[in-house]
Amino acid sequence: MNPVNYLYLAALLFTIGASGVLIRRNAIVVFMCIELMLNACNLAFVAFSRMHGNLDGQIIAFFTMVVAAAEVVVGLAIIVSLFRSRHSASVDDASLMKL
Amino acid sequence: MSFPLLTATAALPAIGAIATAAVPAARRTAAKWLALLVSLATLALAVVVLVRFDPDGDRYQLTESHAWIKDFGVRYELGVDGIAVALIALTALLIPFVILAGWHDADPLETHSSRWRPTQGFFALILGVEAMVIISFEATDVFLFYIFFEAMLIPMYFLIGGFGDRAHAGSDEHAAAQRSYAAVKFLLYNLAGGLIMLAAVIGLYVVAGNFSLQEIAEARANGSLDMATNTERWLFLGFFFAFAVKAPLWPLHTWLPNAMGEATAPVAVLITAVVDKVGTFAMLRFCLQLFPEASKWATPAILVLALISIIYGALLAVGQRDIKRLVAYASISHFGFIIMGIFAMTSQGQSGATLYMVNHGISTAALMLVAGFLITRRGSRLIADYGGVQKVAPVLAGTFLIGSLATLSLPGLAPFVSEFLVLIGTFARYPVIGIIATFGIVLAALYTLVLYQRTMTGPVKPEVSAMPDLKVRELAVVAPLIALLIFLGVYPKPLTDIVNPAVKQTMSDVHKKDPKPEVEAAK
Amino acid sequence: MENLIALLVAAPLLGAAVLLCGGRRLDPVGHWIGTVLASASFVIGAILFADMLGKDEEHRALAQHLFSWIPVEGFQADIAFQLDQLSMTFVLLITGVGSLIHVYSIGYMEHDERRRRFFGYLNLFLAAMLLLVLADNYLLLYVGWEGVGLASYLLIGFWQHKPSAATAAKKAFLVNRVGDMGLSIAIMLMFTTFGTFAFGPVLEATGETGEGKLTAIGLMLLLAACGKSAQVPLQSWLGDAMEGPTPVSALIHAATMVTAGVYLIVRSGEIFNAAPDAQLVTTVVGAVTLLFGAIVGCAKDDIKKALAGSTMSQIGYMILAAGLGPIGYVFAIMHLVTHGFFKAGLFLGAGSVMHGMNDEVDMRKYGGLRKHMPVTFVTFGLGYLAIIGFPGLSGFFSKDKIIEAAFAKGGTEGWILGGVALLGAAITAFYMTRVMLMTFFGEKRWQPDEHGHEPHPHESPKSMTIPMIVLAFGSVFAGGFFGIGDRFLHWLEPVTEHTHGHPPIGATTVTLSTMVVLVIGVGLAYLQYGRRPVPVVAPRGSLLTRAARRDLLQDDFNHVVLVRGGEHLTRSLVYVDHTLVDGVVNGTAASMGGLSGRLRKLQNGYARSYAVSMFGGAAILIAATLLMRAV
Amino acid sequence: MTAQLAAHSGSFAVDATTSLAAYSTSTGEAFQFWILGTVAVIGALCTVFMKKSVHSALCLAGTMIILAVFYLANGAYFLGIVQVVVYTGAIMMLFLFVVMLVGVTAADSLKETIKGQRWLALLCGLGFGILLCAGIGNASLNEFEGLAQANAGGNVEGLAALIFTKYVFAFEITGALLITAAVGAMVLTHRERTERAKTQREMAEERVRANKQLPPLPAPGVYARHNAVDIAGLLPDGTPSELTVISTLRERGQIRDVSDQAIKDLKAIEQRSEERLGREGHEERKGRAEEAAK
Repeated sequence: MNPVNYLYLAALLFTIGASGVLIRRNAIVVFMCIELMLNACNLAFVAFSRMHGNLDGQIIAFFTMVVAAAEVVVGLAIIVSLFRSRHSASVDDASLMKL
Repeated sequence: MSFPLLTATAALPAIGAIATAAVPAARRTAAKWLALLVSLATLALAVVVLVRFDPDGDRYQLTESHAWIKDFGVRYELGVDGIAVALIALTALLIPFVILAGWHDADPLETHSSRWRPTQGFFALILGVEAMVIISFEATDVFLFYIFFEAMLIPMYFLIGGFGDRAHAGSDEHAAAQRSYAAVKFLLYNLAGGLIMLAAVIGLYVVAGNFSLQEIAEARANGSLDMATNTERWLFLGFFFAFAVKAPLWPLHTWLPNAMGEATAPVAVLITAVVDKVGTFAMLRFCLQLFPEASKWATPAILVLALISIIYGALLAVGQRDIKRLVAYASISHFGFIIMGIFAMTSQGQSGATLYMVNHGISTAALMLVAGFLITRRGSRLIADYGGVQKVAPVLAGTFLIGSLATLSLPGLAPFVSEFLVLIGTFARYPVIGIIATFGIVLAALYTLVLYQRTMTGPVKPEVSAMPDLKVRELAVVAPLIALLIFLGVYPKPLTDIVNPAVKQTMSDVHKKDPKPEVEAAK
Repeated sequence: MENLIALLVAAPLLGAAVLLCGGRRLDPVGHWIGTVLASASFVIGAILFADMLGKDEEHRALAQHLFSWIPVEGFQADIAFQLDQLSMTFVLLITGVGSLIHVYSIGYMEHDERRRRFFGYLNLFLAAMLLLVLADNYLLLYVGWEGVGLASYLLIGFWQHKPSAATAAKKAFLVNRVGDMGLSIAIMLMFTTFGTFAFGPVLEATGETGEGKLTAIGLMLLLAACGKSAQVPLQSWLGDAMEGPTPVSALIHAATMVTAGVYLIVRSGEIFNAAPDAQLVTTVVGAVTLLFGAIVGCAKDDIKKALAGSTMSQIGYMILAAGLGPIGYVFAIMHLVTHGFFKAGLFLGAGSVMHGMNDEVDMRKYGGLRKHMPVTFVTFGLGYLAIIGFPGLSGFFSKDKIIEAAFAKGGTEGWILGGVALLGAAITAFYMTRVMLMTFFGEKRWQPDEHGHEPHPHESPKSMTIPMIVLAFGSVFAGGFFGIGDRFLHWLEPVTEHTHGHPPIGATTVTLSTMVVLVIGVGLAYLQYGRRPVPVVAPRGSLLTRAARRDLLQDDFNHVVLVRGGEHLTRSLVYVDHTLVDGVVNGTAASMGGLSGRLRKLQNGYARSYAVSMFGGAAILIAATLLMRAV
Repeated sequence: MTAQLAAHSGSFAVDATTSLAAYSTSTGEAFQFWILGTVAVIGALCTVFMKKSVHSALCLAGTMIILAVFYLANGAYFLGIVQVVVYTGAIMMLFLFVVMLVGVTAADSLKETIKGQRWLALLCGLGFGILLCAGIGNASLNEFEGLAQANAGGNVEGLAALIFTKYVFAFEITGALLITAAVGAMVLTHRERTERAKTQREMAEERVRANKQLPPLPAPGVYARHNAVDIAGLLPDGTPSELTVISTLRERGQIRDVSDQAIKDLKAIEQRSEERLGREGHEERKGRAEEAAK
């Protein structure tokens, strides 16, 4: 088997995650899907680093994780305060961008 | 280098505008006087330009040139030829009268303080327009010209939309709505034209590599810069469209009646006598110099459009009920003459067109300002509301009559010279068009005399029975204009001497020679 | 000497400027200023005339070049005057009659508070008319041409409070403008053909171009002449022009301005000589008009309108003569001058009558005035005899020569034209006799007007009668003075070359037949108006009479075709401009608005749908990159 | 499991050293990839399509663990461990906490509210995926070189060397980012008390004024036989009071109905007493019968 398959897998997961972001209304689940996408990217990075035979890919993946952690922290905090203010975790309820 | 005269001529009103705007609200009269003085000083400078300009000298004189935007080869290049000098003189001459005529137009209304109209702004805007018009007459860098050609719209927009005619039929709200409609229409029309021109300007830069009118014109002349036929035509159309909107050419004219109808009379004069001239002037300077071949290619179509403007404008003027709209349509007809003269490509036609710009400026100013005085007295723009004014205000009626006669280009008054030159210049090359255009003079007589008859003669209407005659200020506005009309009608030589060399140049730009008279041709 | 020429024009022009700008403070002396300056230019004219008589025929023409007017590449128009015998004739006529009428007006306009302005306008007219006849090129002539048009506009509409007057003035100007259009086209044609429009060069170069061009020029000049001289088809304004004060009718619409057309044609003689078709049309126009005017003159009850009809018809004679070419030019001018005298006299007489009858113009309300205003009666009577061509008086000589020349045209044309001229003479005799009888003979027919006070006819003041007497002298002796020994012919010949026509029938025969028709005309008139009393209310009259009362219906034609049609055209155009031209633009704007309104719906504010578009965009980008790399 | 996998990949690392530029991996890894890959995809799908967020979270955790395995298999040992510890251990738990806080909301339903959203999303997703795969497909990456030398000095040391030399700035910045994030989270979730805390008396008065439940809410679970939290307490008149159950359960509709429960219990009691009485009665009869026999 060729490690390229890892890339295909990553692409698949990424797409699923993306569709999830578009389909789900629950902010938390949307968030999870985002995490899924991030992980897919990480997988791709790792596979790449293996292909190129250096660790830079892994470094990037590592940083991605860190950033993802930070992002999750903030994001969840936002969700919580959002829920507090409007008693719902639906992304559609926060549609104040409408004209 | 010598004293930058042209910059000064344009900068003075600009500075004056800022200063006027800065005058505190309470000191309204001070602002008026300041504006008047600045405009007079500008007139003085313009006279200096006129004197310093040597008709037999080289084409562009008093030139200034500084690098501005190096990356795009945009330069701050000024220079005047005879045509520009004449028009600068006209502008500088008219603005003081405009200011004087609009002395009270921007006074705050006692009744509804809600519609507070800051006088300072009014006069500052007028001066701003003057500055921009003057510099766009001076600019010999296409980009520089474009900038001010467009920037002009901003003050004009506020002048039209902000300081409308107080004489209106409906309620204030209705009037305000009408006004903003007119202002927006004016802005949109001219912006559309300007944007298309911008595209053409960029295209020109792509083709030519710089914006300098002189360099490009020379390169075009000596063939070192040859455009593909289609490129040239597209660029020409891009430029011409903008100018045709500005100098309303049928069917792009509909903004003018609204704008002139809703604006106060002085602003209307500003529009038709000063700002619109930039359009015709630019046709002469940019279209013909930069794209001679394309100009020749487009000539037939443009002449037909101009002809339509002449007849159409005159006929619509006959059909108007509103004095100012009538004058507006008359102006459309006159602009038709100007454009016809420019594109007839004969020296008579082009000299006539240039003279026409000046004379039309003066005559329309005279007629429109008097009409403005009339309207402010009665508080209505409808012709039907007047009658028998001649009996109660003979001087007003007399000046109005002279203005009307100038509009119908009566021999002995300035417009006749230019109109006849345009006609004869067109006739020399395109007899049929020339003959049809001659009908314009009959129609002109029709609409002006009908206007005079309906407003001034007949039994005195009770509403006008108490109408006062012209005051000193108003007389001071009208009398010089009329004197000028008569002088230029009898002795236009000073003007033609300045204009002729420039026209000769333009003719050589387009590689056109005047058609020989049949008798000489036979020999 | 030639430097005086400019003064001829300058004097009345100065008067006009002073009087019109002077303001009220000049009111008491205004009329004197006007009169003095008018007569000043007459004096100058007389001096020049004397000087001219002093020279031999070849060197009589004077020229004065003031300055170059419109110097433009390939286009020379100068302010320059030329004074030859032809111009001189007109100068004397204009200034002479003009001065007399100034004097007359002093009395006539006494009670008008705008008398100063009236004199200003009269001076303006004199200046313009002199400019017209003194110009040495067609463009300057055009200036005078329109100048007199302006003056006549101002004077016809002098009583502006009368809507009828204002309308008449406007009508006159507009109809004239149509003629002016012809003149300007003619000038353009000259410019493109000869490269100039100064009289000398153009008239010399006529040989060098085709007849077609010359015919075109000629016809255009004729159009101009029709407008100014009230010839068919542009005659409609003259009748209404009688709304103006009577001195105006006398000076402008009888003696001088309306004859400018004749001047133009005679002045451009060479062009017409080289364009026989144009000449033919000219003669036809003249012939038609002389009948037209005469017929109208027969039907009008308004004394001034009747005289206006007669003016039309007399000018018809002149145009006819001018159309005949070298055999007629001199007689055209001669008749013009004599007509200037007697028609002016007739109008002044009419004015005097009206003056005495509180501005009543309906002849049916006159009658038997000879006892009340003898001077007027006598002068008017002399004018009457002159115009019908009573042997020995002015009209006799000039008109007789024209009829003779008409016959001399030769061929059937000659016969037709001569016949028409004769017929015209008969009708002239008829309607003038009618006027005479209705006004001065029979029993009095005037009643108290609606205000109840009866008009008490009285003789006019000296200032009015003296000019009438002078003109009466003119109308009696001028003809003889000119005609006997062909003085006038020799005087004018150097300018307008003259060839003696040879009528198929002898001159004496012509004269006799003229006498015959004269007698017939007078007799008929006497039978109808002298024998039985004239009804105060006009009888319905025959179809022709009714048509003639309405100027043979051509006014109705104008109204229906031009006025109505024009109104409809403009109204529909206004509509088109508002809906179509403007509508297109506004429509575009509206559709833009609608489109953006729809696009706005896409912005539903749901983060997820935005995300979808982002995602789709990303997909498209990838697709694009792939395609790029694939290609 | 992890250790075994580590060993597995270790073996892989060995063959990696033998052949520097390999064209394919060990069949073992292939096998593992196909099995776990399938599971991972299923997990991802479940994450998206599970109705309840808790389930989504769990599925996601599963997927992540599998990804950790793949990391290990790709020679990223450190990342593999970090993935398990940080992601699955910390972040997903954080998720669960939030889910718990937020509880079940109407947003959970998979019913689409925006018209056409779902189809657009699926379409885009499909197209995107296909394009991505196509991109990878024509990238022609059939050969690869393993991480043998890269990991020669140990994977962690290698990473450390890079992080603290080449990527040190990025590292520091991420540190700053993390701190900022922590502070940000606190700021966001912290609720500043704007007004003075109400005293008990005031609250009571408010309740009276609002004519609400005056006494403290009744306690749930009078029937201590079950997990009493989901049983509504009974009011004096015997009717169950919803108030006694926490809102989360209420919204989930997980309140157990006890109205029939009471009846059932009554029945059971009677039956039991019946039985006991019956036995007694039997003996009595027996006794009576003996007596009667005498």
